[in-house]
Formats: sequence, C-alpha cells, structure tokens
Amino acid sequence: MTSHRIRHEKARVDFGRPISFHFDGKSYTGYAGDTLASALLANGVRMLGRSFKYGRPRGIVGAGAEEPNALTQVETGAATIPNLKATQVELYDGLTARRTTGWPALDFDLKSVSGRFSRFMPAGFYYKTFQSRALWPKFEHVIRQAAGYGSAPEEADLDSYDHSHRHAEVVVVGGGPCGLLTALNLGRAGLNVTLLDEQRELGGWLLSYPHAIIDGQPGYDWLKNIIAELRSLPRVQIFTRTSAFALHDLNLIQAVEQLQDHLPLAERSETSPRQRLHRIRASHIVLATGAIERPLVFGNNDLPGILTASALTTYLNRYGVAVGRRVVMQTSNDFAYQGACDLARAGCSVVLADTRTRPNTVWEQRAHAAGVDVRPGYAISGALGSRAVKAAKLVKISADQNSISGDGPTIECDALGSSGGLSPTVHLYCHDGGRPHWDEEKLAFVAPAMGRAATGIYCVGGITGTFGLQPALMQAHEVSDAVLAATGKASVGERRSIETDEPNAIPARRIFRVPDGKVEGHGKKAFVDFQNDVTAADIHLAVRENYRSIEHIKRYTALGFGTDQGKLSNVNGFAIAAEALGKSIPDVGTTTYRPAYSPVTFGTLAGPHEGDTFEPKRYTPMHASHVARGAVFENVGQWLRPQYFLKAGEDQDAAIRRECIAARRGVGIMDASTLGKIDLQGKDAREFLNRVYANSWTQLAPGKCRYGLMLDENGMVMDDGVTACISDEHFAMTTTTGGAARVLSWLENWHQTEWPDLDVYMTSVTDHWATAAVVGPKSREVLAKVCSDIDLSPSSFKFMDWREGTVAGVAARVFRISFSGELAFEVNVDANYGYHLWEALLAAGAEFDITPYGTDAMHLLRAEKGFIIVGQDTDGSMTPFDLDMAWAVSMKKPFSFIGKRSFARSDTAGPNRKQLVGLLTEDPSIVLAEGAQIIEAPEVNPPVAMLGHVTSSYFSPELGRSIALAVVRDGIKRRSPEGQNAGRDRLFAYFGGQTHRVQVVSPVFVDPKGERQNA
Amino acid sequence: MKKDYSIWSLFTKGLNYNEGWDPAWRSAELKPSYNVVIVGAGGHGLATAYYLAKEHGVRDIAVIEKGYLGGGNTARNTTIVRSNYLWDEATMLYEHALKLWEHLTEELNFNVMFSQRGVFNLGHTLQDMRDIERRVNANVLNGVDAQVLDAAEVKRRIPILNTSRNARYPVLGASYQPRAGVARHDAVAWGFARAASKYGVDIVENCEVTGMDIVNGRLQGLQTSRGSVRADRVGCVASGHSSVLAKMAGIRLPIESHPLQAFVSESMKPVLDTVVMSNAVHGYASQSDKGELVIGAGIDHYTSYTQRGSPHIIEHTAAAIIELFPIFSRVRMNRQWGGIVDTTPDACPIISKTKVKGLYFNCGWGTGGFKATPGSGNVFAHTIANDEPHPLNKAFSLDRFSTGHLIDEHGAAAVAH
Amino acid sequence: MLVLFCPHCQEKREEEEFGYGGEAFRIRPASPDTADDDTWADYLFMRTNPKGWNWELWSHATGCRKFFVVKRNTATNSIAGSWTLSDGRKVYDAEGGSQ
Amino acid sequence: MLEHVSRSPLHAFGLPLQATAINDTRGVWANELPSLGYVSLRGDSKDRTFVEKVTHSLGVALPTSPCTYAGTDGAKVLWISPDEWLIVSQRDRIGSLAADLKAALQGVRSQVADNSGGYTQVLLRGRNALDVLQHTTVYDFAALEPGRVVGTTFGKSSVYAHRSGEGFCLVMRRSFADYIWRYLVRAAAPYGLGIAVVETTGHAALVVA
Repeated sequence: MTSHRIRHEKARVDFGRPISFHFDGKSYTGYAGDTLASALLANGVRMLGRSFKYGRPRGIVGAGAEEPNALTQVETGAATIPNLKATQVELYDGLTARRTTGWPALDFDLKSVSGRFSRFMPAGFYYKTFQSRALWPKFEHVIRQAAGYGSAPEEADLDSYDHSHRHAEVVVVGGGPCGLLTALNLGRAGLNVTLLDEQRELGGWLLSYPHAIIDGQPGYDWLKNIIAELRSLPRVQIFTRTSAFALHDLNLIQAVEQLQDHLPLAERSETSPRQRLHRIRASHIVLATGAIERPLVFGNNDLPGILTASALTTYLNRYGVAVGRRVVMQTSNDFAYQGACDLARAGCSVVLADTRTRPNTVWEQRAHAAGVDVRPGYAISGALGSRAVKAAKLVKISADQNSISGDGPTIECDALGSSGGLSPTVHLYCHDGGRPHWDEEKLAFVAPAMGRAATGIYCVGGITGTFGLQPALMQAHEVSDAVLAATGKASVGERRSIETDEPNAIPARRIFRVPDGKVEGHGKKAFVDFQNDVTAADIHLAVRENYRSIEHIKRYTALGFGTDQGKLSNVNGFAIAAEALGKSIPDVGTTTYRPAYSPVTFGTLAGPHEGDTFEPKRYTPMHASHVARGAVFENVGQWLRPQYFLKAGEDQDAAIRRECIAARRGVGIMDASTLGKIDLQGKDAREFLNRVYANSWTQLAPGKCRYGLMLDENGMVMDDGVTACISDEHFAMTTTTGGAARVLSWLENWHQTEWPDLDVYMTSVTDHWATAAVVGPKSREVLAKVCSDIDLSPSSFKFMDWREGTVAGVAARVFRISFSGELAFEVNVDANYGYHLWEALLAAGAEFDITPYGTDAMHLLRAEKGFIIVGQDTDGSMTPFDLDMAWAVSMKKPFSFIGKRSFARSDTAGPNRKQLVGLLTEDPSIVLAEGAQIIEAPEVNPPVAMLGHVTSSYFSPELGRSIALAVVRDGIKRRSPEGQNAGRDRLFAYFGGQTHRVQVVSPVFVDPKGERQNA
Repeated sequence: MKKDYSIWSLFTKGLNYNEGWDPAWRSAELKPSYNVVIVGAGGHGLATAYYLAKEHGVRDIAVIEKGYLGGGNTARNTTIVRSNYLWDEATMLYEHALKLWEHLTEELNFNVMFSQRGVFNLGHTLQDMRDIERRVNANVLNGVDAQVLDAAEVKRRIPILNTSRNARYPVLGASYQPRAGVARHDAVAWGFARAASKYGVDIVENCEVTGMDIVNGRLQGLQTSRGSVRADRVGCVASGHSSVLAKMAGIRLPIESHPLQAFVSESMKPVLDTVVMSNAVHGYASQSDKGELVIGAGIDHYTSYTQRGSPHIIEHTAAAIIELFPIFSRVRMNRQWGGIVDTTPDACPIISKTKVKGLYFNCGWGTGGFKATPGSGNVFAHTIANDEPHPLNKAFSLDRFSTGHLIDEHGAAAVAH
Repeated sequence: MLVLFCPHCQEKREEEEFGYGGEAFRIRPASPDTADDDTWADYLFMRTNPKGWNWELWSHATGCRKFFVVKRNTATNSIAGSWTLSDGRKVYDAEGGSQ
Repeated sequence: MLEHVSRSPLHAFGLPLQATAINDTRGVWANELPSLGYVSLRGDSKDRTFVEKVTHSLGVALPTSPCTYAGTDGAKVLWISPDEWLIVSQRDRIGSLAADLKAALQGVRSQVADNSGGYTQVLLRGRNALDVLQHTTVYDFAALEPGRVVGTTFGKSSVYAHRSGEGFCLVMRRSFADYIWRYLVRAAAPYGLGIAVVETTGHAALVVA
C-alpha cells in the first residue's frame, strides 16, 4: 500500500492517534482529525463509486459540503446513515462505511454498459421514449433500481434528537477568519453573540492555508489567540459541528448541531441526543459563510483523482495527505497558486497551467521558487485514464477568447486539480428572499456587504466576493462597526489596518468550460454536475430544445438537484447556459436557493416530537381505574377514552353487549370527563347563548339544563351539548370532546370582534371537572348511596334539572341528563377527586352490578335513541332541519343567530336535501357498515346515483336486531311513522360489494316517548 | 400529430450527436389579438389551450405566463394523482382526469412518467375508518377503483409502515386506489406545451397581466408587461394569484392564498413503492423514480404569496413521517420549498364563468390541483369554447357560494391533496 | 416564520403561539335576514386576499387568548404593526381601509 | 376536604416517593406542586371598581401590567390577559377565596370560576433548568425577568411560566400534564433529572420571589 500521507507539523490530524476503520469490507488506518475522505485518500483509495446515469468511475472531488461523488453509507443496522459525504464524516475508531453505488460490483457496474450507449441517452431521453402504456411500468422498475445512492435503515432509530430555541442579539454564521474577527469585535463590545460553524474546528479556510501571515503572526497563531479570547467572553457562545442550514423570515436560523456522530459507537451517550436542532431568532445576522471553489469543466473531468485545486490543498495542508505525487493543476485565477506551492514544497511534482497568459507575477515568482512548473496560457482540455486520472492533455488557449490556439504536452499525473474561481456561499442569504447579484469582475454571484442591513442581515468576506484575506478582514471591521452602530454599542479596541502576506490579486480569466477544439457534444464528456451526470453538452441540448429559462435547463438536465445542491456545478451550468443562449450570466440568473444548505435528518427536524411526546395524549382523572378494569382505549381528539372494557373470555362484541344491557336494565357508568366545559358569566350571558346557539335560552331557569345546537355561519351544525343555567347570569356549557378548543375560540372570536359590548366572560373549565355518568334504571339507587344532600326523587329532581350537592363526600354538580335515553345522572366534581368519585360510585353500585362502559356502548345506546353525534352523523353539510331537529331552532329570536341567514339560500332551503333517518335491514342479523351508501335499486352498474349513507350502525342488544342511522335524500318523507318498523320506502345499502334491502324508519328505535329518561 | 419522440428518433439523433432535435415548443411574441388568451402557463393552462385547439378547433390561442412555463405550482407539487374523492361531483371530475392521465404519455408523445403505483389513505381513528368506508363505497358506485384495507393488509403491502397499536394514532386501516399514482410534474407542463405549440398555440413567457379592459361588463382584452392584447375570451388559470387577477376585473373570489410546503430527501435505493397519505398525522410520502422521498406538509395557516412557509410546519411533517415510517428517522431532507395554494371554503375548485362576459376562472384547487391537470384543462376548454360549463364542471361554478350548494370535500374526504 | 407583537402582552412572540383568523374587519351585515344571497355570500365567503398589505386577525392562542389585528405584507411577510381590535380599527379607517 | 382521596394530575408518576433533597449531582430538579387551588378571574383591568374590589378582596394589588404577577404569602395572582387572571392559592383556602371574590364582585362585570381541578404546576430548578426550557418552548426564557409571567407554547401544548427563585414554575392544564412531564423528563435527560422534595417549596411557590 503506497502511503499518500505526508506528515507535517501544520496538519490538523494527530499522528500520535492512529484510528482503524473499515470501508467496503477492508480495514484501513487513519488518524484522529481525519475525515473519511482524507483517510481513504491517504490509503490510496480513489474510486468510491459509479455515476448515476452512465456508471462512470467516480472519486472524491471536494473536501467539504460541496462533495458530489463520495456518498457513503456509514455504519450498519439501526445506526446506519445513508448518503453521508465522506468529506464530512469525522473518522473514529471502528468506523464502518461502504460505497453506495456500483452494481453488481464497483469493478463491473452494469450502468457502465449503458454508459457506452450514452449518446443515445441525452438529457431528458426518458421523456422521449418508454411511451408504451403496457411497458412503462417495467421500464420504470428498471429506472428505479438503477437510481438512488444509499439505503434507508431497515430498523427504527435508537437515537434521540432535540430542539433548542434560542434568541441572540447577533448570530455569526461561519467560523473562518472573517466570522471570528466579527464575533470578536461584537463580543468585546458586550453583545450577545452566537457563532456557528459546521466544522469540527474553527478556522475555515485558514485550516487549509496555514502559511498565511496575519499581522506578522502565522495564521494558526492568530487563530489560536482569537479563539481563546472569544471563548473567554461571557456573552459569546460558540457552536462547532453546527451547520446553519436555513434562514427563514424575520431572521430565524435553523442549525443542526452534531453531538455524537463523531464518536466511536461505544462512546456515544444514551442520554444525550444524537443531533440538536437550534432555532435561533436573531436581531442581527452576520453571514460569514465564505466561498466554495468551483472546478473548470473539461473532457473526462470526472475521473477519480481529479479534485478541485482547493481540495488538493486542503488534503495536503490540513490532513497531511498528498492525493497524488505527480500533480497537474489548472487555474483561471490566483487562488490555486498557494496550493501548488505547498504541494511542490511537500515534494510533489507540480505543473500549473494558468489559463491566463499573464499570471500574477508575485505568485508566479513564488511558484517558481517553490518548484512549480507554471505554464501560462495553457489549459487542460481533457484528462486521460480509465479508472483514475493518468495524464492531462494540455493545450494553448487564446489570450482573448476561449478557444485553442495551439497544442500542448500530455503530462502524466496521478492527481489533477482545477480552479475555476470561487462561488460565494450565498445560500442562506437567499433563503428568505434575498437575491445575489453577478459580479463580472469577481466572476461570481455575490451578496452585498451590508446585506439587508435594514432587517439586520449583514454579509462579510467570501460571500460578498471579497476573496482576499486582508480586504476580507478589513470588511469584517466595517461590518462589525455597522452592527455595533445598529445596536447602539460602542466598539472596543482599535480598528487598525490588518496586514497579510498575500499578493494583491489580479483578475481571473473568464473561463468555465475549457475548450477541446470540438463542437459541444462531439468530444469527451465534460461534466458540470457530477452527481446527476449532467454534461456541458446536455445544457446545450436543453437550450436547443427551447428549455431556455435557467429553471427549465435545471429541471430538464437535473443540474444542481443532487445532495450537493449544485455547490460546485451551478455557476458553471449558468455560464455554459448563458453561452448557449447568447446571453449574459446575470440575464440567465440563478435558480432559487432553497433550504437545506446541507441535508438534515428527519429525526432532527422532528426533534422531541416522536414516541410518547409526538403529540399530547390527554387522560381523564379516572384513567388508572379504566386501565385496571381492562379498558381498550380509543383516540378521540387528543383524548384517550375507554372504547370498551374487556373481561376475561370476552371479545369486543360481547363486551359492548354486556355494557349496553347493564345500562338499559341495571346500571352502567361512563367517564364523560372529556366533554368540553365552558363557564359563562355575565348579565348578557343569556343573550350571548341566544346568538351562538340555534335555540332559545331566554326562558331557561336556574336549576335547569337545555340541549343546544351550535351552527357555523353557513348554517351547518358544528357542535352540540347541554348547557345548564347556574343562575340568571351564570351558565355552564358543555361541548363535544373534540370540539372544545374550537368552540371556546369561536365564542371568544365572536365576543371580542363582533359583540364586545355584551357583558359576558367565558372560561374553559374542561379540565376542572371530572364527570361520571351513572346510567340506567338503578342509577338513582346507586347515587342515593353516596349522596344524601340532594333530593333525588323523580318529583323533585326532574329530567333536565341539575343540583348542587355532595357525592361521596365531595362537592358536586349533578345533572339529570341522558345521552342513552335511560334515567341518568351526570356527576361532576373537582378533577382531583375524579378517581375517588369513580371508585366510590363503582363501590356503591357493586350490589347492582354497576358496569363501566366505553364509547362503543355509548354510541350504541344513543343511536338506539336517535341522538346524533356531531362529526359522525353530521359532516359539515347538515342543517338542524336536515337532522329533523327543528325543535332545536328558534327562528323567532330577535337577533339573527349565527347561521340563521344561510337557511334561506335556495339550495339550503330547497328540496332534495339529505336528512337523518333510521334504517332497518330486512335481514335483522345484518349490521350495515358505517359508511355504506344508500341506493335505490339492488343492481350495481356504475355510475349509480347515491341517496345518502349510513352514519351509525350497530347490533342492538335491546332490540335483538341491527339498527342504523343514515342521511338519505328526502329521508324524512320516506320514513315510516315513529315506532313503526314497517317502513314505507325500501332502499338498498351498498358496502363491501353487496347490497342489502333496508327500510327507512324513524331514527328513534327505543322508547320513542322518552319514558325511561323521565322516570 | 407526428410522433417525433421515440426510440428510433433517439437512435438517429444520437448518431448525429443529438444535434437534430427540434425545440420542444415554439417561443412566441405576443400578437395584438387572439380568439382566446389563457393566463397562466402551468399544467392546467397549457392543457386548456391544448384541448381548446384539439377538441374545439380554436386556432388563435395564446397562453401568457408571468414567469417561465410550468414554474408555479406545477413545478412545486408532490405529484400525486388519484380520483378517490367523496362527493360525486369531485369524483367524476378527478376520474375524468385520471382517465386522461392513463393515456397522456401516448397522447402527448411525451413521457409524463405517470406511474400507477397506487395510493393509500390511512385511517387512524374510528371516524377515519367510517369516512374511508363511506368514500370507498361511493367510489365503487361511481365506477372508481377503490378498496378498504384493514391494518394487517396495509402492513402486508407496506412492510415499513408502523402499524403498532402503541403508535400515538395507530393505523386502523386504509383506503387504497390501485390506479392512482404519481407523475413527473415538469414533464406534464412541457408535454402539454409541446403539444399545444404543435397546434399553433402561442406560448408567451415573461408576460405578466397588469390590467383588464372591461367595457359594459364585457372583457375586451388585457394589459400586459409585453403590451396590450385584445381577446374575445380570457381564461385565468393562475393558481396562487387568482385573487390578484380577479381584482383587476373587480371580482372578489372565495379564495385565500396559503403557503403549502414540501420537501424531498436525498436520493436512496427504492424503499417505498407506493404513495402513502395520512391526514390524521399530517404527512404524505412517495419515492420518486430518482430515489428521493417526496413529502408533502400541511398548509401554513396564514395567507402569503412568498412561496415559503414556516419551518415548524416542516418539522411537524418530518415528525409525522417518522411516526408512520420509523426507519426514515436517519434519512435526510435535501431540499424544501413552498408553493401558493388557492383554498376555497369547500375545498373544491372553481371552474366557472364570471359576471364579466368573456372572462372565465379556473382556480381554487387548494392542495389538489396537479392530479386534475388534464381533466381541468379539458372541461375548462369546453367551458370557454361553448361559454357554458361542461357537465363535469357545472357544480363548480362561482354561484354555489350564493345558493349554498357547496360540495364540501372537507367534510369527510378530508385529505384533498 | 413570523414574529408578532401582541398588543396585549406587549411582547414580540413566535408565530407558534398564535392562530390566524383571516381578513380583519369583515362586517357582518347589520340585518342578515334582509340581506340578499349575494351580499350574504360576499360576507361569508368572498375575500380580498390581497398580494401586498393585508389587515388580518390573529389570536394569541397560547398566550393571552386575545384577538388583535396585524398589518402584514403577504408578498414579503414584512409586518407594519399590531394593534388591539379597537386601535387597529382606527388606523385602518384612517387609511381608508373600510372603503 | 378529603385530601387523602385527592389525586393530583401527575399522581401516576409517583413523584413523592422518588423525591430527594436538591443537591449538585443533577443538572435539573423538578417536581409537581400539588395541593394548590386555582381560580380563573375575568374582568376589565380598566374598570377601576373591578380592580379595587379584587384588590381589596384578595389583599393583593391586582396586577394590571402585561405579563406580571403579584402576591402575598397566601395567594399569587398571575396576569393572563387584560381581562383575565389566574389566582393560585393553597388548596384549602380556595373555596373561601373564590366565594369572597364572587361576593365582592356582585354587580361588577366579571367572572370568577374555581378551576382547581383544571391546573397543576411543576417547579423546575437546577443549573440546567433554563436549558431544559429552551428545549421545550419557543419563548425566550433567558430574557424572562423575575416578576413576569408568560403564557406560551410548550411542545404541542401550552403553559404559563414564571421564575421562582433560581428556578421556574410552569402552570399547566391537568389533561396535558402527563405529556408535559414526559416532555420535561426527555428534555432533561442529558443533564440528569432529579425529583426534588417540594414539601417546603410548595409553599414557596406562592411567594413572590
């Protein structure tokens, strides 16, 4: 194994701490501080996968978030993570990773066969073929199998994630020299500063260019000092391994902090989250996000061993890795020179083709001094090699236009680096609507230094196109002062001029696609977007086909759609498109930058909202009692309510039957605590009720209760419940379980916005009251055992009365209301005593075999009586009249109550409306499905006209047969008189592929005269 | 129409370095007058123009677009196509569309990659299951393929779905429409643009409507950023911007424009081969042919034209997806975006004449417009050509808000995506 | 992600604390029973839905539970201010908003 | 009244049995403060009569500045909105307190509702108490000053929160208490969660710190 390791003291890896890791089943050694990419390169691993469309060999191109190729699957089992860029994976002991492409094997990829036919697979080829309806699913299957990189885990995640909500005066994004200096200036002045950096270590580009001299100090010393001071400032918080991935309206930053992924599996904490999502609302944001070097586009530029010039430099200086020993580089600018010098000094042979005929003389001298073979006026028109780069073909290019002016040598090499200039990292700046502008001198889309200062967003350094260290640091001072001025703070410390040893930069050459002397598309493939296999020719083709908007070009070719989000490719793509369109780059414009800047796990986004804390589960005070008695629970809104109570040997039907019989023949008890309860007080409470309910409340006396229908302005039933008059100016309203919050907000809305003059206040007391409904012929006897201060006699305590008293020793409100049609009492106590009340009632009822029942039995009992459930028997399209509940509407109230006006509209007032009825199947054993459709004839030849549907359906133990409620067009006219089961209209119910004959009857199946509830 | 796109053409053009391809559609300059001008070159607008030309013989048509064609909600949706709606009117309209979808690739000679991989609508509560039963029975009676599946069957078909009874909202079952699926959204716009262009339709991009010329209640023409244009009839299909256009005509619509967000994961190997939608936990997901999980979120509650929403909506959706698919917790979001959806009070569209003669609106598709694209264009073309609604869009007129004849897909169909 | 100033709590709070209540100052017809169908439909369903400055109703749902009005630009999400219902009404009328 | 049969909202977690004296071993200390009573009071803070009568009845100046609270050793009055307050007192005092208020406000536009079953509160102490809160809510608790109370979201629920000594008190609705407690336990896990003895601090919760 040839080592590519070059040990030098500036490297940020710890050569004293070797680390073993596994890649694609082989074991390797790296060092603490390595990334997976640097360690693989150090071990001579070049090819990390095959390309998406053509199956071409691919290797590492970049050194950070910009990496398009090296997508790896890290770890296995529940810990596995798909698609991590090897350039961002910190090496730890025992790390296991594998490549994600190359099938069946890296050495032989089936797609490389298709690659040979690549001329027949231009951009958008799939839109032009596979058009057979019969064959497309098969083609699609093949396409799908071929696509994709890593694999989703096959097990649920064992790690946890959390969120942190922060507020800061200033957030500085980016811990490079500019970010650090700005944070220091602001921190020194006493501002609350939060500094975010995505890397393990602060320093940004300085970590890759350690030879920089700042104010006479070596770069690293400058870095050490500034970090030390920052850490000493009490109001400065520094987060490393924290990637700011989105900037939202009004200065909200989302950032993800990596807390565990860099640790060996065995050292990861089980109590700490894996990642933390920081949501930081900042008064001021300083974007010091730097810039990413883009490569030049040339033939075969995707061979393994071809990297960006800055990545070559980073691997050498930061990680002590020489990607190759014989290096050829090409550049359009000054930036590549330092790396070339460093590589040459490290013992590599370096040829640097500068596409400019007149390079920066200072750099040229330094390069010569370092031993770099500088070739002004040359470019690399193509790379040679099959599985890795073997040589570079140099050509002479014209001084004034991007065309070949002469031949050049072919130089053998084992690494090739190119620099096409820097692309500012403007992503965050653009997330909330900012647009970068094209700077023709810098050849970059840049953000303005004062960003959008009016809203507190500032930019500094590379993001503004200020690429030199010295001017960037001076800009950091300026921006610092602007922020300080905006916050009214005085600056601390002098803003003296900063000196560096950088030569003054000279302009870059305006070149993106290196010419090869051929018409685009005729030569070797020149890739713009590596991850999506988008070539320069593809962009030209898109334009020829009239995909002329940059968004069309992007979407047609898939340019910039990869997990690198086009960090290396976009500007080259825009430039090539501009050339093909004959437009300027700013006229072509950019595509829209969208979060995330770099990918974020779903787990982090979800944070604590999973498992037990996904969404609230609301419990009643009696919950423990229910659990102890075998309750099976149902979700009703956020509440958990007992659906039925299973006894040994029972199934669900048997349990419901037992519960219903108890309530009808003996005594049952139900937990009704979840009902919404609203306390209303005020002189105008009664008038308020008159306005928000369809019926009248004028006559309701203290001590009495009344049922009400609440409508929306569209006239449709939205909620219902019983309201009790506590005193003339005090009412206790109940709402449905699911509607409680909505109703309270609805009432407050009307009161606050429309009728503020009404003297009424309302407060939710839903949680205050625990409610036990004691139901059945024996309920009075049960209650009497635990309540001595209320006269429970029928003559004194009538149906729809309520009384205050003491039950089981606890102060209680007792309502004689019934949702079952039986004699029933709803006992309400302070919820702290709900459990006690429940157990006391069960104990008191033991001799009567009191039976707790759940929502299933409750639904059945009420359906036998034809009582509606809002949301089950109604669906937002039912008026009270549709429900045959005209008795609950008072059209004579002076105020036009909510919803009243809508009744008069032609459709709402018209015939043919669906109305609530009862249904009886001809075969009494058949229980219709809830949701069965009602049709006129038994034949089913679609389309079949539907008259309505079954809303509720049960087998009634009381009647020994099935019953159903339904809404049916003109149903009221169709139904038989109350109590008579011989319906006059026969219809059919359809479900599960079968029709069943039904009769339309009254929805009141049991005790139509209401004798039981009045008993 | 000549079938220019085929294996053969790929082969012959490929031999010639792919230089021989014609423009997919013709870029046109705005002429001074047209028979019909369609405002909005999204899928619906281009389809409208296509069917106007093809089925109604209208020859003088322009589609004008303030940005680039297919750049509005067509470019931003999560591409689900299904027709299993609750109410007859909606079902028939979407089923009409679905039938067109099934032959769209061949009809347009452009592979819109319509993939009938089925759609599951999960039920998590007893009421969800009642609604599913109701909807499926209605679908079957309307001739739409639909099934009710219990939780065990859902688990069998989607093994990675969390069907644990301990989930916060356990999966109790699902409705399933086998013929439903997804399509390649951009391709739909491009395919219609290409086909319409072949019929002579002028497609004018970067042309924003700035005013309407209305005389005596009759539309005469439009003012645009590229000059004025006379038109006998104008059909507005401007998704999020319908209210803005309506205002130019002095009309108020029953519409609010809300952000609707979506996101995709990084590209992965196939792991989900169908479409799963859950209203109770507020998330829906499919996996694109490229391998990205395509995930839709709920709408932001406030109105906005910014094409971006608030992150807590995305966070909630990610949580919902993990609740449904615990194995996706470590999968990463690659990109998120937002569109602007026109929501109506009854969650049903408006395809209607207006009180201004010659002015028609096709809007209010809420979160569910993409799936209707060919059907919407087809019936809207009919409405414009005949100045009378097609039988399938009669119920979707504006006057339903005065008569009270709302269709109300909120009620039980719940998910209107 | 909005931040709204609650004029009752007198603090800026995150959007998650609030509920959106639609367009503000919609006027319920004084006598609905005599309003014609179109007038009623206009009140009930029709919206201006402006692209630009919008007067809108919000409630401080997890805070003080009070409704208040916000003037927000729906094209940019920038916010001009928040007022109590009565104060907002004055500003709105002064701007000619009620016409 | 029947304290022995009363069950607080967090009863199921058996917190009293786990409680120990606060020490340095945990980053966060928490427990429920049971046995407190709550009255929802509504009225117009601009109505001088209302304010005077409440102040007189409670013996505490009714806080009318937004997001403030006031109290004596016996009762704490949390401002909820310009027309709403939550009065916290000892459980055994709440009946008479509500009755007195109700009597004092006869004829004054107002509402007095005993909500003692509807609320509970959790005390949060320790060096990481603020960190835990930052994991749970969008509110800027770092900036919350003593004497101020805020209603804000907590996960997918809501709380009224204020500083109490070096810690915080979170007042929550009964039916959400289970969720909120689980959320707190989860958020506190990285810092170590101790269950604090609160027999004395239960009273301290009523002190205006």
